[in-house]
Amino acid sequence: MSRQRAMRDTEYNPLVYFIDGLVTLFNGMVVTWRNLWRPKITVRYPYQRRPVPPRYRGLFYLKWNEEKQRLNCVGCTLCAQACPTDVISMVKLGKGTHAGVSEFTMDLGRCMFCNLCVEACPFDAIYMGPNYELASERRDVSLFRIADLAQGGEEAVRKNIETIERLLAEEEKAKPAHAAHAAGGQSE
Amino acid sequence: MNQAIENLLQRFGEAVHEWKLVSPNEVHLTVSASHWREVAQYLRDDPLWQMDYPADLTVWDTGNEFGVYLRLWCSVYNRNVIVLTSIPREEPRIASLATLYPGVDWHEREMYDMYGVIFEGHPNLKRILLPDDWEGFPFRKDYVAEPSGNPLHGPQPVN
Amino acid sequence: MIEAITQFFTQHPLLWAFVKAVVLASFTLVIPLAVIYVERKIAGFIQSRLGPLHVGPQGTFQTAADALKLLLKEDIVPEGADKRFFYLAPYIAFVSTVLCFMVLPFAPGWVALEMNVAVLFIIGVSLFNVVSILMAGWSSNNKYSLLGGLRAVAQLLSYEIPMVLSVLAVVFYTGSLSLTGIIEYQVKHGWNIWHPPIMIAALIYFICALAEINRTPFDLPEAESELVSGFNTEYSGMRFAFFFASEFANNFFITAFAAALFFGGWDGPVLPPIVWTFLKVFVMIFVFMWLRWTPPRLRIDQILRFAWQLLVPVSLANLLFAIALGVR
Amino acid sequence: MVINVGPQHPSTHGVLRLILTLDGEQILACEPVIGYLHRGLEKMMERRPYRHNIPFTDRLDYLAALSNNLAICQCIERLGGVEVPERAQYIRVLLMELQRIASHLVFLGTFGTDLGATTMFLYAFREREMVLDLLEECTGARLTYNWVRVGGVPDDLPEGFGQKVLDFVKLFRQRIEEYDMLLTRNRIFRSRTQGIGVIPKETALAYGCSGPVARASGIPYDIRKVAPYEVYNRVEFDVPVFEDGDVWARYLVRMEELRQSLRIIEQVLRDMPDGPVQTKLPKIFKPPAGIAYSRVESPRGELSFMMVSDGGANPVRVHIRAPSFVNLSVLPRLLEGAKVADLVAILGSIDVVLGEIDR
Repeated sequence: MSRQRAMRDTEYNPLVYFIDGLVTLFNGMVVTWRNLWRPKITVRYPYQRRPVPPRYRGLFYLKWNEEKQRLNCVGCTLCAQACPTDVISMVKLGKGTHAGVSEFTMDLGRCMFCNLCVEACPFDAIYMGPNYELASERRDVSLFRIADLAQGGEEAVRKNIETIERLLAEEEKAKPAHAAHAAGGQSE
Repeated sequence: MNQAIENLLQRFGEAVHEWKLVSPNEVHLTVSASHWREVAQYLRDDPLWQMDYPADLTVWDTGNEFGVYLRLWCSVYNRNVIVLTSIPREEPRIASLATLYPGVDWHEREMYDMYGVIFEGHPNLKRILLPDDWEGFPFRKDYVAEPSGNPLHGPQPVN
Repeated sequence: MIEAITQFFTQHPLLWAFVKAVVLASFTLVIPLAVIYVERKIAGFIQSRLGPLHVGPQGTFQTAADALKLLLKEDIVPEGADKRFFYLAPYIAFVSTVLCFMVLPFAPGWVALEMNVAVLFIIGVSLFNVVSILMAGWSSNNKYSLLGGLRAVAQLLSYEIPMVLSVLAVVFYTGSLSLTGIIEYQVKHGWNIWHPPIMIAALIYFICALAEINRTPFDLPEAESELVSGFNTEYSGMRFAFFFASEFANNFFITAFAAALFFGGWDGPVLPPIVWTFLKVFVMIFVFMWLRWTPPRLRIDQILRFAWQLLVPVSLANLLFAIALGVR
Repeated sequence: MVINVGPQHPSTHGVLRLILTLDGEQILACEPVIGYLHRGLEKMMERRPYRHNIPFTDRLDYLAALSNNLAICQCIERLGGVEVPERAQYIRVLLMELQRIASHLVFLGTFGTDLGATTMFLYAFREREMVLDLLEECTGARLTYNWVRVGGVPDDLPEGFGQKVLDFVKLFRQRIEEYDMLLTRNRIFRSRTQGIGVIPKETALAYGCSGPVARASGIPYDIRKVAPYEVYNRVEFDVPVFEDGDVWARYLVRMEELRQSLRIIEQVLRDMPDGPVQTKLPKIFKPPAGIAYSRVESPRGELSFMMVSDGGANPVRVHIRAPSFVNLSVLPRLLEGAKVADLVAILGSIDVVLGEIDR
């Protein structure tokens, strides 16, 4: 731990202070002169944009899985539970191995962009994207629905529901006996 | 340190309910609320303690009683002391330390503001964060946090 | 044609005076546009920014657009303001600046009013500025304005004295109270700035000029971080524009005055005289701006102490020195 | 004359209101009025599971959000007895020091503007942008980082981050020289700050001042040395302590801390081991009943969280000991007899952030 006395000045003397003032002022002007010729750092925002780093946390998106032709989200609500401000709500579609979501809303007015939902997701389904231009003058547009969030938009949502319904139907067909047994078991 | 604790126990006897040496330079003491100020003064003035730095003071509500927490630091020996006590919820009164340690002045005002704990002998005990006409003490566990209970409630925001 | 116009105006001297007044007043209104634009650009460049960029090429029309906006703005008069003084103050500031320009020679013969006591006239008239600031500060009925106004008066009056003394040094040295006379003396004997007593006078004048036009490190009357905006806090719209314009026109004038006193006015080789005047003025304005964006601001007691303890005695001694050398 | 400075005023640095009683330019009395930004964060935290509270702390001291994240995480870690992997500790220290530089640069810039050196503001913010770019690349946000978790940090450093930080350190060393030339050595700046707003050592102790304010008054109170957390006991650095206690000393302490932070950053990058960055924790985290506190040296001073747990999923009480809150309480004493122009210098040198004062 260094213990020192601050650089102190001598007793006030108008002339000494004046000359010192001129010298140090000149030093400062050298600095500003140097900066006058340095490249400018202004980013003219609406015309120019900074590159967004890959980890940037903007509006989040639901990841589209091209291979399986569906969104990765299975509607487990872990993200909604991890959220400190109750931003996320969803409607689950189907159940079991082929579950998905039919609706997924995010209330941007409450979101803190804290990334806790992304960390909570075990299915690699949501990510925070590079979109940061979310300001609006109205409150109702801060509610983002599944089509706004999904990668691929409306199209992806439609395909997602199709795929999941098809898979569910196939599953239904594949194990009718088991399903009937389960249904019977419930009724008894 | 041990000598200091022994002296303290001898001086206050029953008033110190509990003590715990957490680490070589940190002690936790639980004292009775009636000796709150005496203990603090002793800790500050005793040459073996010299707890001259008020680090923190706060109150919490367990639902049954209020706990009071005071953390002191000693600039000479680099020691920490945490002094704890509890006071009844019905009559939350405790001696103020603001004249001993000017640093806890605002902490005490804040705790009065939030919990309604009366610090007796405080030079300027009034609300600090909330407006002067606020009703109730919002950090108490039984505080009703509805907007209608808030004297400042205005029209609800519309789009 | 030109002869006819000349003859017409010689016959009607009042009309000619009117034309000159209008031209000078518009000049006083237009010059701040240029000065402010340059200031913003330089400030931007010094601070690693770009400055105005979007209105016109390289943002040249930005100040004009701002002026237009100010003219169209609602004219707000605070409640409880002393209305007469509040209305009057900006115009007094403006008129005092215009009056100063009246006697300023831009080139041989280019002077609105040839006066053989021009220096005296300028010193007298520029003091109106102090009056207007005090009026504005007092009549706004705002404590920040009042503090700013009082600071301004204390500061301007203190710095007026060494400034006048340093100007007087030039007057005694050259033996003329007329600006044209001073410049002509310099054309013959070389610029005043190279003569020892005037060098010191020029330094003092330079410092006082900074204080007179309220620039860093002497920008106390409008110290933004302390007094919000000082004496003109309550002004908006047109009146604010007039304060602003007169401030920057003053900036121009004080450098032009310095050019005439110390740097030989229009004197210079090759280029026409009028260009030389403007060149000198703009170089000095650039230095002022450069200086403005460098140091922090002083405190009021330090400023006054500096003026009374150092500048006044030194300028007095320097005046004696100049008299001794100047008498021929 | 009674004059209201704030809550909207260019140099109160937020919604702070000071009721000044003036005699000309002399200040006779000053009464700070705070609470305009009160959001009841402590109460909000009582109603949420422990780990949900981390993002809220970003909103306390918004100029040094990472320090707040670290403080609350340390507090929860102590309460639950969680171990932090070594690499995570190094990453934490690295980010804290970058954060300290960013925060001190805001101080430097705003302090310059308060005293009228507007250009300093732009220069300091230019360099701060560089730090923010670095932090953004690592954490994904520029202001509310939320990048410390209970039991570590959420992710490792990105590729090539260390080199970028070293480049910055190299550049920043030169820039500090430039600041010194522009501001520190300036005669006017020195006469504006020296001997102004003196806090004697006894006052600073009794009021519980911490951080640069305490160190400028001769109290060697730096949590990084007094009670080292994370890996601060493994890095070498000096704590600048001055005896004078005036605005000038506070300024010098911060300037010196900028240099020391650069030193720490270099050492941390050199020594950083490989390994995991997070300890696995159960999904519902219930620490045992008890009281725990954590102390962190935030750029403004001792930031301390105190938590009371009853063994449930939510804390019973979260208390935040905000350094600005305590440091601000000295202000009325400092301002007695000062000039109006000194007000901004003194207030600026205490460097308050209203977000953590009002909580």
